[in-house]
Amino acid sequence: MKTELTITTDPIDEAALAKRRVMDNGMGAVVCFLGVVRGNEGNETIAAIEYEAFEPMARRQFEFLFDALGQRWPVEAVRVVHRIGTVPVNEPSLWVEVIAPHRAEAFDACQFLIDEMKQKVPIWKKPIPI
Amino acid sequence: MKTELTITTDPIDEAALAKRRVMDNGMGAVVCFLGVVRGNEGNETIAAIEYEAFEPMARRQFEFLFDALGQRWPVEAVRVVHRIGTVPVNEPSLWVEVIAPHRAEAFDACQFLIDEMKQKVPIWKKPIPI
Amino acid sequence: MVSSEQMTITVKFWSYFRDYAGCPEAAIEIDNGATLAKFHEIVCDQFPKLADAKNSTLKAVGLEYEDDGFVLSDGDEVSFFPPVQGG
Amino acid sequence: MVSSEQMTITVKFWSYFRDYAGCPEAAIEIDNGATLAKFHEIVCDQFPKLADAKNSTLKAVGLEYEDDGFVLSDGDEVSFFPPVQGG
Repeated sequence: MKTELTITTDPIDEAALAKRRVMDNGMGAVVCFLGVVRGNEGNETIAAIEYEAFEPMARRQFEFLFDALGQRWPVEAVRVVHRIGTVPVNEPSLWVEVIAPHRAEAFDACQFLIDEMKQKVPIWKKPIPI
Repeated sequence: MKTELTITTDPIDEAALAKRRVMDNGMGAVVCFLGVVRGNEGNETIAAIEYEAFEPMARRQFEFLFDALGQRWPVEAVRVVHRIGTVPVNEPSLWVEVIAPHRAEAFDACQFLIDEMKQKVPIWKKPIPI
Repeated sequence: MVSSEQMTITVKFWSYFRDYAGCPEAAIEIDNGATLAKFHEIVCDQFPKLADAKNSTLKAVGLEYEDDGFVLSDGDEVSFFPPVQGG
Repeated sequence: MVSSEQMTITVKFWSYFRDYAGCPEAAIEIDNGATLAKFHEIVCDQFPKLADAKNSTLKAVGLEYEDDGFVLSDGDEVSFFPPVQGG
């Protein structure tokens, strides 16, 4: 399984990511997820979220998740971009892409990765008030 | 709920679709699905799939599905592009995007739409041998 | 000529049903008040290859699916087609 | 100076645990063979605000999560942090 992980303070460039996609002829499904910073956190209106990562451990934990995913589903490729630092409201902090032969496994694997990431990968957020 | 349906013989331009996305500050999740033509259909190696639509009925049936989706989930926007005519192997025939406040509802609504589409929307495919 | 007890229904065939029928559409005369089920039988009599796929045939009137019990009206446009396969 | 019965463990605090501790990391001396649970207790004694969050603390040694029973070695780098919130 091909994997690609980017942890960066740069904005996520969806169009560039889409253009760089390479997939085998046997693959029929691509599922992409974008997590976008919402303008409110609880009851508070915010301007941005500041993401902090313990980056070497985040990378290790993502590797474990990629391994678990690859053992469970016949996925060809997973790409993850997590933006850190200050991410303004209405901009994406997370982009995940899963490529698989069929739709059901692509959806399942993508959701698994995000669910597990939210339990395991050491990244934290701090709302920045307006 | 905003909806946009395109049925076209043109290639699907993901980058352009991403750039045209407009979403409210309250939205936190975007799920995109690409259905891509695989190089084999059953045991046969193919060059392309030819999609045929009964287009006015396809549009009506998509409207019904959009209504059902909007009643069930707090989705802000759904966009669907279905390419028809000859779609070569490794190119997408379907692009679906769902924008919602939270991840779970975006995934559920996107999968619902595709599942229902495959039962109801009058589009058929014919494999084109190599 | 259509008698006053008969109506004309257009039927369209989609996907490989067009090949089975040998034509994309046909105008069929049928008794007033006929149901979609009755119409389907008559079409299958006229296009025998469609009879083989009768149980998997999807039926629409205009742009919507209708049940066998649907009562047709003069001028209705019926569509018969195999299971859909979009995506 | 560390006696031969003691080892030095570095602990890093992440997210608001850094504010609770008042520093990003500390070097702590502890008896050889101490478990992660014992180390956690000692850190909570030294940084009392961390004791309030003790039950929700996630604990890693190096780059991996470890259980309370994990036996520490001299030079280990421990991280304590609140529940993660990526995405």
